[in-house]
Order: sequence, then C-alpha cells, then structure tokens
Amino acid sequence: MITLDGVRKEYENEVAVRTLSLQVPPQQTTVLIGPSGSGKSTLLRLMIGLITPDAGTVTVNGQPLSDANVQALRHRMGYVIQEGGLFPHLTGRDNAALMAHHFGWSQARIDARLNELTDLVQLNPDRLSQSPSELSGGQRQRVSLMRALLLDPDVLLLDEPLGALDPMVRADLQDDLRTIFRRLGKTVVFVTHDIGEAGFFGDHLVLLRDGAIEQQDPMPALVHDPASTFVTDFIDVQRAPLDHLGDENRE
Amino acid sequence: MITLDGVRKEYENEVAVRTLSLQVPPQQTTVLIGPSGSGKSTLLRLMIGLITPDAGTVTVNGQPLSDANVQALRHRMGYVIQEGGLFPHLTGRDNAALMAHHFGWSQARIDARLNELTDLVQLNPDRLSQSPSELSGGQRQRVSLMRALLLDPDVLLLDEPLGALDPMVRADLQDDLRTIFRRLGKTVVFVTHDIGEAGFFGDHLVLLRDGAIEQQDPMPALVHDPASTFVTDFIDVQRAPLDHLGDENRE
Amino acid sequence: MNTPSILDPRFSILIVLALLTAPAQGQDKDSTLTIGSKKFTENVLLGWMGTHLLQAQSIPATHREELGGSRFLWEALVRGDIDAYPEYTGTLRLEILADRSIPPHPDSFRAALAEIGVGMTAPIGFNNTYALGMRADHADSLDIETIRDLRAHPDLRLGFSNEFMDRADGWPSLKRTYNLSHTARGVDHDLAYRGLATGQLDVIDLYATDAEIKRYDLRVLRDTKQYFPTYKAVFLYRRDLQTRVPGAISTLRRLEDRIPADTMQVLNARAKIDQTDGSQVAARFVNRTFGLATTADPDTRWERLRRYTADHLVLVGLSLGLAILLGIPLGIVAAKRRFLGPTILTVIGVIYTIPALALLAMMVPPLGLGRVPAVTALVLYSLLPIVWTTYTGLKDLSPPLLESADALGLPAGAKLWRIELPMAARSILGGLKIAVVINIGAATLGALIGAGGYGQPILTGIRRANLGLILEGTVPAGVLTLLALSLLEGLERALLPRSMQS
Amino acid sequence: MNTPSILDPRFSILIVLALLTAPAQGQDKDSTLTIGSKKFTENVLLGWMGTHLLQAQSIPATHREELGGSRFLWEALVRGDIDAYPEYTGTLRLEILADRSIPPHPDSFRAALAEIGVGMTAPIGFNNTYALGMRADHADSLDIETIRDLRAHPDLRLGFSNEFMDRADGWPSLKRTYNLSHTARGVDHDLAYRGLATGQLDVIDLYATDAEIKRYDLRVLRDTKQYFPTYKAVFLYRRDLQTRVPGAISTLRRLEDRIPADTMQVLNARAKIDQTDGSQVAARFVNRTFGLATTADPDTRWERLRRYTADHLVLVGLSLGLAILLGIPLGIVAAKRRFLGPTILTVIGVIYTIPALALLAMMVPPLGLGRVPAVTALVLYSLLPIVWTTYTGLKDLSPPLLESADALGLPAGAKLWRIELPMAARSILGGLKIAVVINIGAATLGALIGAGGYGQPILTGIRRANLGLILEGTVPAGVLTLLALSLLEGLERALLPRSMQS
Ligand SMILES: Nc1ncnc2c1ncn2[C@@H]1O[C@H](COP(=O)(O)OP(=O)(O)OP(=O)(O)O)[C@@H](O)[C@H]1O
Ligand SMILES: Nc1ncnc2c1ncn2[C@@H]1O[C@H](COP(=O)(O)OP(=O)(O)OP(=O)(O)O)[C@@H](O)[C@H]1O
Ligand SMILES: [Mg+2]
Ligand SMILES: [Mg+2]
Repeated sequence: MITLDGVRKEYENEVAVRTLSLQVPPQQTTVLIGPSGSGKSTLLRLMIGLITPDAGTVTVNGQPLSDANVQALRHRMGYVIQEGGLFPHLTGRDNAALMAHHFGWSQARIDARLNELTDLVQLNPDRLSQSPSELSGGQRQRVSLMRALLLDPDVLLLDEPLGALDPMVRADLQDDLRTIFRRLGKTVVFVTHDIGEAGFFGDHLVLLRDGAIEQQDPMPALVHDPASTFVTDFIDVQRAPLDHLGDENRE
Repeated sequence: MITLDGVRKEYENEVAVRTLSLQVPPQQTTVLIGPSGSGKSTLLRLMIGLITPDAGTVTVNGQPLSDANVQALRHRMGYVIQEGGLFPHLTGRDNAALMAHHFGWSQARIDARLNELTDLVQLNPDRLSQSPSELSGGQRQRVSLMRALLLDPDVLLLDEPLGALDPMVRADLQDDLRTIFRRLGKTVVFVTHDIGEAGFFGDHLVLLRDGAIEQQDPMPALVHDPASTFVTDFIDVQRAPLDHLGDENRE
Repeated sequence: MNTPSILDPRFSILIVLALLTAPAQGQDKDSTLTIGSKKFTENVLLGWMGTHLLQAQSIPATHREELGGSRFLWEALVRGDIDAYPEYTGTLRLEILADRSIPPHPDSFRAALAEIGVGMTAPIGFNNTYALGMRADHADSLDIETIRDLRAHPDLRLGFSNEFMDRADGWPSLKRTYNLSHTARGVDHDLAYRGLATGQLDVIDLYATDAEIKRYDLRVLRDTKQYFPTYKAVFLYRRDLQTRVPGAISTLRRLEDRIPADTMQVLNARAKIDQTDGSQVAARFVNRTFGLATTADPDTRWERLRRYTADHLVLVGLSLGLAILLGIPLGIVAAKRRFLGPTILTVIGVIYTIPALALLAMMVPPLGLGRVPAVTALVLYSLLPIVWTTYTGLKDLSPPLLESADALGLPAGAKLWRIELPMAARSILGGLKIAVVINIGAATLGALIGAGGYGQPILTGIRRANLGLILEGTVPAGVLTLLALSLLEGLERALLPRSMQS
Repeated sequence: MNTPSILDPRFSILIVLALLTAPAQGQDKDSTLTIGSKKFTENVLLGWMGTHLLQAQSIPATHREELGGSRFLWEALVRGDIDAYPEYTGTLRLEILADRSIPPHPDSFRAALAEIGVGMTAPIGFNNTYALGMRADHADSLDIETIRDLRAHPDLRLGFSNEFMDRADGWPSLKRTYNLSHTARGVDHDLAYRGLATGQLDVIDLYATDAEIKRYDLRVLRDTKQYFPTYKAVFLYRRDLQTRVPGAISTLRRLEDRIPADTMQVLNARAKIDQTDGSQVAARFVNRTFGLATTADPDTRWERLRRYTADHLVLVGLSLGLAILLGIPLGIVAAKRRFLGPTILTVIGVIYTIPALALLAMMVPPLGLGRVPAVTALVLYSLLPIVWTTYTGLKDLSPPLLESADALGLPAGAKLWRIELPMAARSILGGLKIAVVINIGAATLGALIGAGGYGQPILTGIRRANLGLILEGTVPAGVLTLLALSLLEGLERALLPRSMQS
C-alpha cells in the first residue's frame, strides 16, 4: 500500500535516509526499529508527505505522492508524532475531534466516536476537557492516539505511540490495537524502541541502521537468521522485565 | 537525603498526590513506577521545589525546602523532565553547558566536561552544534541528560530519561549510569515505565497508584511478597522482548 | 474548535457595516439636515442662518462650518455628505458648471443643476461681486458714482490686489472695457484698506459685501457695463430633500431676497471685526427678520462632547475595522509567501514612515477634506501593528505543531483557521491593542482636515493656549482608549481558551 | 549563551550617552556658537545680525530663530543650550532679575549677571520702550512733542491696548504721573494703528521701534518724566565664550551703539511689512554698516537636510534609547509582578492615549520649549510597544521550558538574561520595530515645540500648501525609518540564533 522507491533524504549537515526501497505490505503491521538517529521518524515523515525525498518516489495506494493528492491521502492516514503534537489552544476533546469538526460531523456522532476511542485507549473521558498542559505524559499520548484513529484511517503511522505509557495500560493497548489492526485490516507502520512490542505487533520488522535497511523480516527470521551481528546485538540487548531478580550485585 | 513528610498536592480538578510520606535513601537509586497519571512526575516536581505541597514538608539534605535555599539546593540536583525541556534558542552545546557558563567556567574546562559527558551518553559530539529542533528524539534526550549531569550533582531526578532511546544505547546507558550512580554514591530518583529498567536500577522501588504509595520495596520483595494483586499485575504485565517468538497467531 | 474567534471576519465585517452606515455627527441621516459652509465669514453666517431657520421650524439641522472651498462643498453636496450650502451664482457659472457654458440666467442653472439632483433657491438678495470702491467722502467730493466716472479723474491712485492685477479678466480687461487711462499698482489686499484710509490710495478692488465697507464708510462704484460677473448668494440643496424632509426647502427659501448688500456688510462686520460668534450674529438676524426666538447658545459642554465622541467613534471604528479586515489577511500573506512577505512588510513600514501630519496633508488633494481622507490615513496607520504582529504570531508557531496539522490532512485554509490563527491569537490581539491606541491618538489629527472628533477642542485649545479645551479632547480620548482596551481584554478572556491566557 | 544580545543594556546606555552628548544641530558645540532669538521680528533680526557678523569673522555660528519668550531664552542661555541672544534691559530688570531689585544702571546688571556666568554687551542703540504716539502732522498741528503736552488737549481721543489699559503700571498710573484728564478706551492693538490712520483715534500706545511708526509717519511722544522703563537692546552671552570662542564677544560688541531707533524701525518694516527674509534684511544692514560682504543665501537644500537630519536623529535616538532603557525593564516588571503588572500596562496605555499633539502642548508649561519636552513626549510614546511586547513575549514562553530553567537552579536574574529574554527576543524586537516607526513619525511633531527635525519643513509646507516642502521632510523621514528597520533586521539576523529566525 505504501512503496518507497529509491528514496533518499539529506538534511543540511547529514544524510538521514540513504537511498533505499521499501514495500509496506497492505493490511499488515510493519515495525521500524533501529538506533536513535537511524532515520525512522524521517521515513514516516516521507510516507505522509511532510517532507519530500531528495531522490526517489513515495507511492501511497498506487498514487505517487504529490501536492495535488497528499491532502486527500492524509485523510486516510493517521499519524502520531513522537512528542504527541497536541495543540495547546484546544482541549483534549477538541484536539481529538479536530477533523470531525472540520468535516462537519454532528455533535452526536462526534460524542459517540469519542466514547469509542476513550474506551479503546483507556482514558478517563473527564480528562478530555483538560488542556494538553494539564495532562500527564501518558494521558497526552493517548489523546494523540485518539486523534490519529478518529477518522478510522486505513493507514496508521505511529512514532513511538506508547512510549510514555505505564506497562499496564501499554500491555492492554498493545492487545487492543493489534486486535483492531488485524480485524479491520489496517496498514500500520509502527516505530518503537521496545523489542517486545516490536515482536508483538510486527508481521514484518524493518531494522534501520544509519539511514539504511540492515534487515527486513519477520521476528523469527531476525532471531534465527540475522543478516549481521548488529541485528542480533540490537535484538538481544534489551533487558527483560524481571531479568535482574537474581542479580548478585543486589544487597 | 530527600524526605517527603505528609505531602499532598492537588490541582484544580483533582488530587495528584494524596497525603504520603516517603524517604529517599541517600546514595541509592529509588525508582518510581506506576500507572500514567499516578503522580510520579508530580513527586519529582515537589522534590525540586518547582511546585509547593498543599500540605506537608519536603526536606532535602536535612533542610526543609524554602525560597531561600531552593536555588542553592538545585545546583546539587540534576533534573531531566519528561520531554527534555531543551531551550530552542540554544544549540545542544549551549543547552548542556548552560550552568557552566552561568558559573563562569573557562572554555577549556567546559570543553573537557562536555567531552566526558558525550562519551558517557554516547552522543556524537558533532550533534552538539545542532539546535534541539534539528535533533532526533533520542539525541535530544541525551543532551538533556548531559545538562542534568554537568555539575556532577549529588542528587539526580530523572523523569523517563531513557524513554526515547533505542535498545542498544539504552542498555549501554543503563549499565554506565548504574555504575556511575553506585561508584559516586549518587542519590537518584528515577521514573520509568520499563519494569526491566526499574529492576535494573532500583535499589528500592516505589509503586504509585492514584497518588498514593501502593508498595515500596526492593524488586524481589515486590515479586515475592506483593502488597496486592495490583502490584503483581503491574509488574508481570510487560512483554519480554522475545516473548512472542512462538506466537501461534503468526502466519 | 467550537469557540468562535474574534478573528472571525464576520465579526469585523459587522462592525464596519455598522459604522459605514452610521451617519455623520452621530445623528440620523434621514431626518436630519446637514448644512455646509465655506471657509469665510459670510458663507458661515449664511450657513448658520439656514440652520437656525430650519431649527426654528423644528426641522433637525446641523451646521458643518468652514468645510473648505467651493469644489469641496459641491462634491459633498452631490455625494450627499451635506444637504445644502450657500453658493454664489458667479461661482456656479464660472467654476462649478464652467464646462457647460450656461447663459447667465438663474433658470438655465436650475435646469443644469436639476439634472444632477441639485436644487437652488432664488438669490438671497445681495450680490457679492468684485467691485471697485473708494472713500465715500472722497467720491462725493469728486462726484464719482460709477466706474465710468473714474475716467474724468485720471490722476486718482488705484491700488489693486495682485491677483486682480494679473488676471486676464482683472484690471487689464476692466481698463479696456471702461477705457480708463489710470495706471494701477499692486498692493497687499490687507494693506489696501489701510492705504485707502490713510489717503495713500484712492480706489481699490473689494468684494461688495466686505465688512470694511461700512467700517471705513466706502462707496462701491456701480458697474454700469456689467463688467464684473454677478455673484448673487443662493442656497444649493439636494432635491431629494423635497420628499425626505418636507418643509425644509420652503424654509430655506424664506431667506430669498431678504438680505440686501448693506445688511450683509453689517453682519460681516459684526462677525469679523467685532469677533461676535457667527452663530449668534446669524440667530439675531434671523430672529429680527422673521420674528423668531431661536437661541444660539453655543453648545453645552455635553453636547459638544457627544458630537466629538460620535465623530471620533466613527473615525476610529471605521478605520480600525478596515485595518483589521485588511491587516490580518496581509499579515497572513506576508507570513506565507516567501518573496511577497518581505515586500508587504516593507511597504507597510514605508507608509507608516510618513508622519501623520504629512500623510493627512497629502490625502487632501486626491480625497478632499473630511472623513474619507481621515479614515484612509488612519487605516494606513493602524495597519502596521496588525500586519506585523499577525506576521510574527504566525511565524513563531512551533514547527512540530504545524507538522501535526499538516499530517492531519487539514487543507491550508482550515489549518490557518483552526490551528494557526488561534495559536497566534495572543500575538495578534497584542497588535490590535497597539493599533487601537495608535488609532485613537492619531484620529485627533483628523480635526486638521475637517473630520471632527476629539482633535477639534485640542487644536483650538492649543491655538488659544487653553488647557481646559485641550483636556476636553484629551480626557475623553483617554477614556475611550481605556474602554476599547478593556473591551479587547474582555474578548480575549471570553474567547481565548483558558490555557492560552496569561 | 555566548551570543551577546542586543538587549544588553550596555548597548542601549552607549547609544543614549552618545546622543545626550551630541550637540544641538548636529554641530560641534565647542567651536560653534548658537545664537537664539525670541519670537518677534525685531529680536529675530538682531539674532541674525549677530550671526552674520560672527560668520563674517569666520566664527562658526548658527541661529536658532523664534525659540520662544524671555524666560525660555534666558533658561536656555544659562543651561548652555544657546550662547547668546538679544535681550532688553527693561526685561532684565523687571522680569529676569526681578527678585533682585537692581538699580536701573547697566553696571549693576553686569555684576548680577556675571554671578550667573552671563555677560552683557553695551546697548546696541535704540530703546524699544513702551511709548505713546500720534500722527506726526496731527502732533505738529497741535504742537505736541511730549506726553506732558497732551495735558493741553483734553479732548484728544486716546485708544490703548487692553493690556496697557489694565496693567497697574499702565494707563491708570501714567495718567496720575502726568496728571492727564483724558478718558481712554481699549482697542485691539492691530486696529489701533488703523484707528489712528483713519482719524478715529488721536493717541495710541506703541513700541518705540514699531515698523508702523515709519509707515504711518507717527510721532513718538517724549516721556519727560521717564515714566516708561528703558528697554535698551543688548546681547546677553555666556561668559565662557571668552575662552571657548576667542573673538566672539568682541565681534558681538561691534553692534554696540550702532542701531538708532529709526534705523530699527526701517529694518522692522522691511522684514514685517515688506515680508523680506529676516536673514537678508540683517545681512544687508550688517554689510552696509561694517563694510562686509556676508551673503545671506537661505540654506541650500542639502544644508537644510543635514540640519533637519541631525535634529531628528538626536530626537529619535535619545528618545528611543531612553524608551528601551525604561521600557524593557518595565515590561519585565509587568510580566513578573502579579498586581503591579496590570497597573503598569494600564498606565502606559493611558499615557499613550493622550494625543501626540496634546501631549506636546502639555509638556510645554512644565518643561519649556525645545528638545527636552519633545524627547520626553517621544519617550512616553515609544514606551507602549516596547513594554507591551516585552510583556507578551515573556508571558508567552512555554511553561515546561521555564520549569526546566528553574530546575537548573538558575537565579531569577540569570534565568531572565539567559533564557527568558533571548526566547522573547523576537517578540521584543517586533515591538522595537514598531516603536522605531512610531517614534520617527511622531518626532516630526517636535517641530511644533521648537525641537526641529523633519517636522519643520512639513509644518511650513502644510501651512503654505507647498508639497515640495512637505516632501522635504517626509522623504528623509521615510528613508530614516527604512534604515532604522534594516539596522534592526540586521541585528536580529546577527544576534538571534539561526533556529529562532523566520
Ligand atoms: N530538521 C532537521 N535538520 C537537521 N537534521 C535533522 C533534522 N531532522 C532530523 N535530523 C537528523 O536526521 C537523522 C535522522 O533523524 P530521525 O529523527 O529520522 O531519527 P530517528 O530514527 O527517528 O531517531 P529517534 O529514535 O532518536 O527518534 C538524525 O541524525 C537527526 O539529527
Ligand atoms: N498543571 C496541571 N493541572 C491540572 N492537572 C494536572 C497538572 N499536572 C498534572 N495534572 C494531573 O495530575 C495527575 C498526576 O500527573 P503526573 O504528571 O504526576 O502523572 P505521572 O505519574 O507522571 O503520569 P505519566 O506516567 O503519564 O507521566 C494527572 O492526572 C494529571 O492529569
Ligand atoms: Mg524519531
Ligand atoms: Mg509523568
């Protein structure tokens, strides 16, 4: 559904994405992992047309992205940026329902949809009347998620959407989101630093390194058939939750 | 070294911290965990005097926090806020070295200290000349960490300082930071949503729930002697990195 | 976004419409007559006579004194800014209707005027023509009554104003017409009367109703060849008065044939030399002539305040409204268009650069006097803070937030409306406040070009060094500013979300 | 933070110091003499004479004409704003040194003046005293030469200016002194000469050097009892000229005893009645009297431009500098202090509310004419945008960032300096730009109260309806604004970090 073909992106002082091609398979979840600064967020921005590649083309639903179609395509895509990007002048509710207001939904329809979404992201609906600055980090992240899901888009681009959530909410949301993604056949591109989460969501994982693709495969292939020691190092390094219970350094 | 005594903090529409007392033991690392909105960030803000409690007292190094001493105490405390809080008008270098400039360090001393710190947080020193808006999320977080560590403070208050880091850098940093904390006898209060990280760092874990302390203990006690099922649920819920390798849902 | 923003253009449009339709002097246009007058004593007196007569008939009428020259009053009448004013037939024929070369008979004017929707009363009486004059005793001693009689006395010393000396239809042609052999010399008009009085001059040029004629006991020499065109005073009025204010025209016509030249000379002398208030001179005349009891008390302080306030509000309201309607879009364009942006900012800076005083002075040739040039100048003045703060407000928005808005697929217009303008609102409101303050202050200069407002007492006060008068303008201007500012603060509080308030 | 901010106060202080020490007219104070003169023809002529004489001796001198009344010139002399000006002994005795009751001998003045550092030339000649006058032929026919002679003609019609009628040392006391039996009536002073000429009055009050004395051939009646105090013209000068500009004083003293009353009458008439340029009248006199060849060409356009620019720059520079020094701290206080804040903002709004015209007029009583009140008014005007944008700039900073700064333990001052002001810099610079534009425009009004600058040609141009003159002030004011704005933009680009530029 999203195809990057020979795409390259350079900033003033460095190359963020080296020439690479990538097929994001439709109705599946593709997880981008990789070191900090390896170009994950840049790839998402390229896919939704926020930045244009220096070389190569980005194709969404078979259409090469252009100024003419990008607007309409974005309505079918939900995007959560790394820091949430909530608008400070709007309450949580107005942030989440922004596009519904734009499309002139009835209040009843908006309310109904917001109810579904607060259930889904496990947010106390009372929170919606607070401004972003009055919400905790995790609450903000869930409002961002609601905003991205509002129009029930076919494509979701999620940049560490669960990073600031506590483990319980996070685990619940992982379950719920994966169920939804699968049931409704969403095409999802998901960035995370949590290997557990990556393995849980990812039909397909793309490991980036320095703006290039190191390996793309399902999780088992990454584990059992790594392209380089870097892949193994990257996947194995994360501490499991209760790893250190028997740690001898402990007093 | 930090004592909260009968502290309570209420915002306009809700109680963020219910009356609680907490001893942060000196030269050890205390990890705050708990659901989103349970009051972790609020507790850190109380400890560094950014907000004053509605009731109770906060004591640092034996001195009750007051307008008169808070300034000086803060020089001995490093604080990383959840979103980094880098100043947009300053480069990474000037952000990190802000207090050094304030105290009038020589350029040589500043450079030397910055070199130590970039090594520690594994940041390419070239990045330091970029503005915050030109850094990736993980790069920003490491600059924030450098800023907090600059004056080599006795006390560190870290609010999800590693949240946006990739697993490799994160694992390395965890090792390095823990070594430093222990060797130099830092008093650390650390907020994280990662139970693995919590167990790795925490001499002492404080599990918050709805602004109250659910249980405070070392990790083994939390696992083997939980105060409630909530504690067990909270600790067990996180997916281990390679948990789902054999997942039968996978095609 | 369900809080309507005060930046909603519908809001501004309403204000402007309300004010554009607000009548001059804050009164109801349809039922109130506005009489205009030119910038010299006689015309002002005639204006007051008309006004007092109308008021005595319970027809609400106001007098806008000393508006300017013929051209300006004529335009104002045609446009409907004023409903009537005193004019002279000679001016009509030779200036206003000059390109139509109308025969010098009142009826032929009437037809030409009627086409334009303007009516004309019969002459009020006197003929304020150019004329030659000399001391009455001197004339008597030489037995001179007409211009032609001068021929017998070629040694008389003639002194004429420089204008009369030079003009083609002045002295050279008069000399030919009457076949005079004198040589005349040019003198300053003010000094001519003095020269006559001291005996240094024998004959000078004058207007037939000049105040000095009575004062110095002069004789106006008859123009037997009708060399000088007739300048009979009449009232011009808008013909729509007939239906709009029944009785108004017939009231004005009561003045027809009522004021002979010597009466006018006396009245002019009273107003000009004795410095009696023009309104009172006119009222006394009207009362005596028509047996009325109009009082021409100068306005009370409160009436004046009401009038200044109404004028000032219209100036400020209109110009601010227009400045907002123009300025915010300009600021948006400046922020959005890479190359157009700096140009817009610079041009607006350059406009602002023109000092208010000079800007007003430069507005007058193209736009005439009164409210239009004043509002135009004020709009240009208020533009700067609005455009600039809109520009900086939009430019200062955080890039990640703008990226979020883009990613939602909001079209540019909706993004502007729902995201950018609200987030820039505090900055724009700041600019608006500065604009309000600048505008209310600068509007006082409007009085310089006849747009009224609080500047009127201030200007008079400065001229007369009368602090009371200055305060009469300054204090309400201050109060108005405070009111406007707290209105804006109120709006800010009501419409900005809590989290964006300071 | 190692980029020094333009908000650095040291920067502003430098500007202000530079400008405070910048001399009037943009010339070098130490070597250039400034001659002042009062607001009437004769005094201006004397001022020009002094100036031309000095220039003929190659002593650089400028003439600041028509500065105001005695009080103002005296103060200006004492303060050193001017170096010399023409004064009258009567004024010195009765007004300036009134509280010292000095015997009416020049030497006793000299001593009193010397104490204050002021010197005085010997009288220039004429005595411009109050006097009584009548037509020379009339006086001859009645054989009247002195005031006392009036006694023989009690039927003469006396008309005196209202001031002279009322003053204790006016008519009532004169009547007693000379034991006159006449009744006098008050007349407008302008009309008095006319009344004399037309024979309606026989005796009027006048000044001994009035231009009209020659013109109407009047006789000034001798004051045998020396009832009227002597008003001999002298030059007052600063005694430090002796060392500062050697030769200046002796040059001025060349005028001593050179101008008898009738000469002064002729010169006055030439300037006042013939409307000859005062500078030229004076130059011709000086050339004839001293055999010099001073040319009194009016300044070339470039010289004028240079002078206007220098004056305008001083006005703008000083007032902007002070406004920045005052405004930014006020804005900071407004943003930081919960209750003081709104008060400051409101007070500044109210000040701004006073229209420029009225503000200037109100400045004059306490501060006199010239640069001080103009700068004061301009400071008050420029304050608003600076204070308000500093306030909003600081208030709009993001709370988490401020929290970060607090958490670092930065003391309030350093936080302000390193974090808050730099982050608010774009907003403050925006306000500065508005202030610059407002200030340069408003400074043109300074000409109204004698502070010079581009307003001078604009005012004259408006009065004379001369577009050329208006442009002579407007165009350079525009250019100046553009220069100032691009200077600010340059500073912005140089000092703001890349990431904060638009
Ligand atoms: N606006 C910009 N200007 C200059 N360099 C940039 C800009 N945005 C990103 N970069 C650089 O591009 C590289 C890739 O950035 P990107 O944000 O895509 O990384 P990432 O993989 O998302 O990292 P993280 O996991 O830390 O979020 C980084 O080195 C970053 O410094
Ligand atoms: N400025 C504020 N105004 C009103 N409510 C606030 C404010 N700051 C925090 N809160 C509320 O207080 C509660 C505790 O917030 P806090 O930020 O301490 O949570 P947290 O434990 O850090 O959560 P997270 O893990 O999501 O960061 C939350 O419910 C939040 O909505
Ligand atoms: Mg990223
Ligand atoms: Mg938090």
